[in-house]
Amino acid sequence: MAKIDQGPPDYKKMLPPIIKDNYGKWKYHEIPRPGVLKHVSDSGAELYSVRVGSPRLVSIDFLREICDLADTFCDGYLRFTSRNNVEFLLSDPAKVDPLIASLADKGLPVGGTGASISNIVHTQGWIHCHTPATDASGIVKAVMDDLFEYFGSMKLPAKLRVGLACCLNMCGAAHCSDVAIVGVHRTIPRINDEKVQKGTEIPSLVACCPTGAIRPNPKAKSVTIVEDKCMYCGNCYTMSPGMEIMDGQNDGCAILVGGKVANARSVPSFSRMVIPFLPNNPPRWPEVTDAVRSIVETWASNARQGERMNEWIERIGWEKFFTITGIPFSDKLIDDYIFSRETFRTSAAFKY
Amino acid sequence: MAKIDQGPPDYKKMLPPIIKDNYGKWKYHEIPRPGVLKHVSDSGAELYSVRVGSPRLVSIDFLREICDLADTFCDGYLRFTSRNNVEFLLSDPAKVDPLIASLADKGLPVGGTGASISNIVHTQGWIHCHTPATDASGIVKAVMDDLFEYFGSMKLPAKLRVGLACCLNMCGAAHCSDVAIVGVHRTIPRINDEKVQKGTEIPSLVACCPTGAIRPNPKAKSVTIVEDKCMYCGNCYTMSPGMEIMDGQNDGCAILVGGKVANARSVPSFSRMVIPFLPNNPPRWPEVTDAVRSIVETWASNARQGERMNEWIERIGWEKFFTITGIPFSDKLIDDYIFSRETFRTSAAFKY
Amino acid sequence: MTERKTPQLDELEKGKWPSFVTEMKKAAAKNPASEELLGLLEKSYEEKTGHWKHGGIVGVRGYGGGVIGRYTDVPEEFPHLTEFHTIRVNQPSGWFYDTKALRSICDIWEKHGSGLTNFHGSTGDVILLGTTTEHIQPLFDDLSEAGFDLGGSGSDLRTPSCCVGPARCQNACYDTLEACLNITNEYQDELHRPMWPYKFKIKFSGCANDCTASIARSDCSVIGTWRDTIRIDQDAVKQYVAEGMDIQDRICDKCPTRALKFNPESKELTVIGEDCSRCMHCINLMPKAIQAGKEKGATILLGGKSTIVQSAFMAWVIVPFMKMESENDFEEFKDLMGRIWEWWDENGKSRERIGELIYRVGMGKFLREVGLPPVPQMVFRPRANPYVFWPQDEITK
Amino acid sequence: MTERKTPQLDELEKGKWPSFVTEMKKAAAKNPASEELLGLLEKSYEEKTGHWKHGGIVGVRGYGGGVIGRYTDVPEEFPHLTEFHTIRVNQPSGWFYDTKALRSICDIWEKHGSGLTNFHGSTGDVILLGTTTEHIQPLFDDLSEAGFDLGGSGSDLRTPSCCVGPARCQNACYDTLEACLNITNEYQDELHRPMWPYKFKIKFSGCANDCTASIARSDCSVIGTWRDTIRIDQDAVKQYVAEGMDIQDRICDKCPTRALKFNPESKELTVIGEDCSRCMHCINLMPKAIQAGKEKGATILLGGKSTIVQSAFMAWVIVPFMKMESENDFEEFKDLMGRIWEWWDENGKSRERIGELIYRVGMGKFLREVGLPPVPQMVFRPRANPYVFWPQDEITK
Ligand code: SRM
Ligand code: SRM
Ligand code: SRM
Ligand code: SRM
Ligand code: SF4
Ligand code: SF4
Ligand code: SF4
Ligand code: SF4
Ligand code: SF4
Ligand code: SF4
Ligand code: SF4
Ligand code: SF4
Repeated sequence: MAKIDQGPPDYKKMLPPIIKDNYGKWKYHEIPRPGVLKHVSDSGAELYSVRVGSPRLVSIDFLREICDLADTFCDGYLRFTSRNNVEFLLSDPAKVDPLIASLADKGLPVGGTGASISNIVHTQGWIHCHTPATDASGIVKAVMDDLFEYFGSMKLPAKLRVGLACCLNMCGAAHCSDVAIVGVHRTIPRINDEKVQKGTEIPSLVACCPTGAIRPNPKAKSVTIVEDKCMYCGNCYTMSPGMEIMDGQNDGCAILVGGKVANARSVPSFSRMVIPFLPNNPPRWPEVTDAVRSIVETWASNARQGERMNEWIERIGWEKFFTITGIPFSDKLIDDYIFSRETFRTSAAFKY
Repeated sequence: MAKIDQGPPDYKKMLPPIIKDNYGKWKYHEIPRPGVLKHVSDSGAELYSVRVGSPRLVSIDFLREICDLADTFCDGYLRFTSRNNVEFLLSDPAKVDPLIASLADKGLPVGGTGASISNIVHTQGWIHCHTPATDASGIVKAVMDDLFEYFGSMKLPAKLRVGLACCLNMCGAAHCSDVAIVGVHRTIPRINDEKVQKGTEIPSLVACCPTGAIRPNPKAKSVTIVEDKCMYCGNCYTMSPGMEIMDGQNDGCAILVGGKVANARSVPSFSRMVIPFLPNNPPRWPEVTDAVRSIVETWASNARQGERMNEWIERIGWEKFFTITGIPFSDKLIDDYIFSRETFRTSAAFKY
Repeated sequence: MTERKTPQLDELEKGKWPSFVTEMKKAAAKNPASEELLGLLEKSYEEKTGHWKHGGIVGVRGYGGGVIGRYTDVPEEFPHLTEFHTIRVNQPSGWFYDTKALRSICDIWEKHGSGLTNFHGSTGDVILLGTTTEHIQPLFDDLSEAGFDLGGSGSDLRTPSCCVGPARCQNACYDTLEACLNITNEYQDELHRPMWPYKFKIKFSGCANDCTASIARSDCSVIGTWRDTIRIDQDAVKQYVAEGMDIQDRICDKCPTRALKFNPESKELTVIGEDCSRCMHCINLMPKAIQAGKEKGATILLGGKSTIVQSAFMAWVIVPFMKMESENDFEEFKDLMGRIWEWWDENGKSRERIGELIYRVGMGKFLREVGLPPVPQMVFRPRANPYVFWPQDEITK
Repeated sequence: MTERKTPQLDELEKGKWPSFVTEMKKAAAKNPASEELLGLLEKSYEEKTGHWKHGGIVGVRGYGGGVIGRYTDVPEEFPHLTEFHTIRVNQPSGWFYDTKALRSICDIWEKHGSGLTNFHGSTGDVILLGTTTEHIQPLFDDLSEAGFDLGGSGSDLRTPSCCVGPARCQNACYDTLEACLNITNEYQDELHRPMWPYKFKIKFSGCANDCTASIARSDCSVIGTWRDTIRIDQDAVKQYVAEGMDIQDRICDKCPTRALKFNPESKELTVIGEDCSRCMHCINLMPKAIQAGKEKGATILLGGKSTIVQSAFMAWVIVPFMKMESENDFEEFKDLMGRIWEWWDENGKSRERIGELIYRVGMGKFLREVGLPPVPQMVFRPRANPYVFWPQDEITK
């Protein structure tokens, strides 16, 4: 019989001996080369971590392949990072270069440390979700191909954390990323009365709309939508399969920038919308990759050393950001939701 | 027949000749001594303005008295400032000292310039309004007596602008003052059904409550209040004389600090509540004067030169402000209204 | 004249700050209502509560505002306070007076009212505190004769006010006094006859020091500014250095945009023009050496108001730069006001200030419908949520 | 194995970043559902829209969550995708694996599913992408046998996750891995059986660098910190100076509280302890010279979540400093969680995250009812409005 509630495996069984021995005793780290971390313990022990980019959507073949590498170079230990990179954990410095060579053979990139772009935190998209306004893995691949040089080097002003969410549910938690790509719907849900009738509680459906756009339609035992109150968040679709919101012709991506979560220097901040819409043009989403690259390059060539996207923009001012990047400003970028007022410029001091 | 819509008198007829001649040509100013401004024009002309504290609630005798002075020393010209001080406008520097001597004779204080406390912008209070939670002129007198030394000197770190409003209508616009004294009610309105019936539109009354605390009471053709939804703003009393809110036993003052309106250096900011309640103890409101003095002295001895209250607190952090001043922090000071979330500390970086 | 005991108020005649009680007593000596007011206030000091009732409607022929009805709730005790109304009188621009004008107000108020005043009310008017219904019209007639008119009250344009501006200040970027007078005169109807959803206040400040606190206290705040770059007189800079000013510390390090560079060797102070946000700090501290640029005008901000109902709002930028010229009669500004008021009239609920209305319906809608081009200067930062209302004509059908 | 044409997807096999399409093709080579998934995705790329239906309820005996039902809306075209459910598997703390464990997952997934996975999902789980209803239970049985258990889904505790912490990081202020495991084990019931108003996420970061992005991505964010003062090793400072680091510019000038003073002569770096806000900046840049204080623990923040419904919320401080000790079984933390969940359960509406609930009813009420002492560390700044709900027992009746 299967055990119920046994919980996850004990991490202690998964740790390489060098970590067990030096657990909690690490003293400092260095980055001897991009993608390689060297952690030194109080005891003098040295741990090398080689960070490798992964597409995240991986087959078991991929997993077995990295297991082979871990067996060969790391005594069978490895980990994944909070941004879905693979980290090979080596106690023998002599194995670092051979490992990197093997990785190169397999086309697996080493990088993502320090002032680089790391892997893009992302979501399911058309692969496996029911409400996406765009694909996830496809854009991520296109953007990472495009910014590839910044993964394996550390020549950016600071870390660059890109997030992607394929709908406003924001499973990619892109809301606090240096650059966020967010799938957006732009047309109101098409109501399928039959599906609404089946198993949707009308009062809950009405109540779930953040802008109060949904009204009961007692005749049809369904609902109606007040068109100009709907901002296409899709929350009603989560509540009811009868509120179909995907629209191939009008779905696409918004770009937000300037989020961060670390407390270092400046407080954590939300990403802010700078481009309200770019079309879905698979397979390579050229409008999106261009926009992202242009923002990244502008930041890279204007920011000071150590300055995250957000810190750069807040220093120069958002009005200046639009001038320098040449991105057009529009009323769509001005908040009109609950906390809008706090974003209005209540000051006569600004730049042109 | 009286003229309709003739508008205010033309200021041009009210300007002293030196101002007419140098209108728009002022080059710079100096403050030769507290309360005296010397403005120098491109033409070399020098205008002296002597600023004098006024109780604002003044009799025509007072007005005639200052007219006499203006006739004697200023060729019959004078003005008032945006904070209700009187300004005597002199083109003859030789008359400055004699004017000041005459003012001293009459007990009129000279000051309010530069890094000083200026007059307190305030309101009607018990003198002439129907909804006050405290008096206005009385506290102002008590506080100005107490801080008098800072009116006639310029030894504070920066300007100190104190505002007082006797109820949340905030006619004193104290919401952006270095120190704000605000009259607050603390008990729910007592509903006088008869008065409500007379001339109050029930739906408007219900709708006017910001927290939705008012419910129609069709039986009494009046309304009821959901006690724990009411935060005593008094807006319903403005709508209807039947919602009596003054309560001699429980009304009093809150203290807010750290507001400013100038754009110099830092953006304009709201005053923030640091003491939720102090009792009304006429005639001298000792709790209020003590609290204000203690805050002012703490700022004066800790801030850097040129640092407004707000700039000092934002530099050291509000958590530190409470430590240094010894003012107790309580949940009453934590916002729970519309924009509350923006005040929550969404960061792990803070001081103790 | 009276035997009335006011022990608490008497306390407030002590101390160095001039006493309003002394003022009340002066008025009381000549006017029975003022005399009773002392008693009423003493009563309030004892009971810690007010004794005025909700206002009734009183006024002047042809006007809808300018008078606030006031009645005590203890008329038996204070019969002269049965009616004790406030009159708001429109002050001259910049609160400048000659003694003739001021004395004329005194004389009229001696004849028709309590002899007590506020110089000035917190919106800017001359406040004449306490008269009877009967006296209102003759009082107005006399005021009118003397060249004065009423200010605003109720759901109308409130009396505009302005800073001392070019009359006495080197910082004025436009003629605040003329703008205030001209615009007040243009809108006499709006000022005197309430017909809007709620009150609307305008204040004029000549520069970003905002000496009328307009950003906090008016629905429309007009703040002087310039479009080009501050001008620095290097000789005067050297003079400040010679007098011992630590320019790096007091000026450069406090410049919010770090736009100023001081060279301690050459003693030159330079500015990176495009970085300066025109905050006024350096100009304030070195008035002899630094002045505004040449291309002057004003920033228009909208939506300021105090606490009730939705919280206090500070006004925010809706036009970063507008010429404010008396030569063309402040046309651009008036045109804008017209559009804003029309929109507010159409969309506002009763007792909804313009700022609250825009917050409710969204700035985007406001800008589109009033015809203002959206620019990043309107916001500190763009929206954090992706909740865009998409214009359905930009959509593929 | 297949003749299927996927010209658009093939494009995404080009370029230097490893390709998910290549991964899909590897899986397709062995599994018919994965093969069809290629076709479905190509179809989506053509039509620019998704082809998955709203989920249905599927699951494992004894569990309420951990499986997401998925069905395509074009089953005729892709019959193997008629059912294609997601299994969430609780990852080990810190995402550490030995190859044995990892291979066991591969073997099980080869047997029961598509062979496609996410390593990892954005909450932290191992995501097994695509199986049929029929396979769910046997799959679980095998996983369980191999030592794995399901993660969260639905209105339950979601799978907690943690940063690499003391396993490999000098900055860890508490044992994130142990905390994560211990607390996950404590709340197996809450994790596996949805019974709350909505989801609840916990993430553990060892310091304020917050390498799990917990402040943005979890309802409860546990961030390592210390109460005393950072420790500076002056010899190491000199070493950095010798290596050419501009300490004034890169460290002192970027310290948000300006708490660091560098003496260029003595090359000493000192800190004003009470001014430091523990932001981690100086420690990050000079790991050899600066380390955290000795009195370590964590700051507890509450309320984080993404956009839907009321806007994204970042978590905010509710306990500035709490000891996080495995010795006492993280008791204080668990005690707090219990109180919070109980309160949320009683007060929350359906689909209302804890942050939204507190925003709706007010932080004061939350603190009082959960029994947390209010401290200024909870807010950036106090309220600007005077709308205090006054406890009626503090009132004179
Ligand atoms: C491995 C990982 C933790 C884990 O448990 O998986 C990790 C590991 C380290 N982080 Fe991190 N961080 C990791 C995700 C994060 C995240 C979360 C995220 O990106 O979603 C953040 C917050 C990012 C943000 O603010 O948006 C994060 C913010 C930091 C910072 C602060 C950066 C800054 O803004 O200054 C530091 C300090 C630094 O780099 O100087 C840091 C420092 C470090 C150090 C140097 C800590 C140490 O001494 O070991 C580690 C190597 C960093 C490097 O890559 O150069 N780590 N780090 C995560 C690697 C993700 C990846 O694959 O790229
Ligand atoms: C798999 C995953 C995305 C991924 O590709 O990694 C995911 C996938 C889904 N999320 Fe999510 N969410 C995932 C992490 C997140 C995150 C990020 C995080 O946890 O750090 C968020 C934002 C953070 C937050 O919690 O606010 C997130 C916010 C949502 C929401 C909005 C909830 C809200 O209150 O804002 C929904 C809608 C809902 O729950 O009704 C949602 C709903 C969904 C559903 C279940 C769609 C639905 O409504 O049925 C998706 C199932 C896809 C599938 O077929 O499996 N997902 N979801 C992530 C879970 C993997 C894991 O367990 O490790
Ligand atoms: C006379 C008056 C304008 C009027 O039309 O009546 C005025 C006049 C001047 N102001 Fe002002 N300000 C006047 C109210 C204000 C206000 C409004 C208020 O207090 O309600 C403010 C905004 C205050 C705030 O931010 O809360 C104000 C903020 C300033 C500032 C910016 C202060 C700062 O925060 O740095 C300056 C610049 C300075 O002082 O260096 C300034 C500078 C000046 C100068 C120096 C301008 C000049 O060169 O002539 C004038 C003499 C200042 C002095 O008193 O030292 N004036 N000034 C007002 C006098 C009020 C009074 O009786 O005290
Ligand atoms: C006289 C004055 C206070 C003073 O002592 O100076 C005053 C007195 C009254 N105000 Fe005011 N307000 C006065 C300036 C203000 C200001 C300050 C300003 O204009 O800079 C404000 C805050 C700024 C703003 O507009 O938001 C102000 C915000 C209010 C409000 C709240 C309006 C709001 O939307 O927030 C009310 C309530 C209402 O209008 O219903 C109000 C209502 C009142 C009433 C009419 C009470 C009432 O509801 O009937 C008071 C009449 C007292 C009386 O007996 O005369 N008064 N009122 C000020 C007008 C004098 C003048 O015309 O010069
Ligand atoms: S972001 Fe939206 S579409 Fe994408 S996985 Fe999450 S719920 Fe699905
Ligand atoms: S998509 Fe969002 S805004 Fe539109 S009706 Fe549905 S819940 Fe309301
Ligand atoms: S603040 Fe309130 S009580 Fe005071 S004058 Fe204004 S409306 Fe009247
Ligand atoms: S005092 Fe304010 S909160 Fe209370 S019932 Fe009246 S309007 Fe509502
Ligand atoms: S606002 Fe500017 S122009 Fe007007 S008085 Fe103040 S400093 Fe002078
Ligand atoms: S006006 Fe303000 S922003 Fe501009 S240079 Fe001077 S101090 Fe700096
Ligand atoms: S959050 Fe802190 S302790 Fe954890 S990995 Fe990042 S730097 Fe290390
Ligand atoms: S931890 Fe941050 S706040 Fe503290 S001294 Fe270092 S840089 Fe400054």
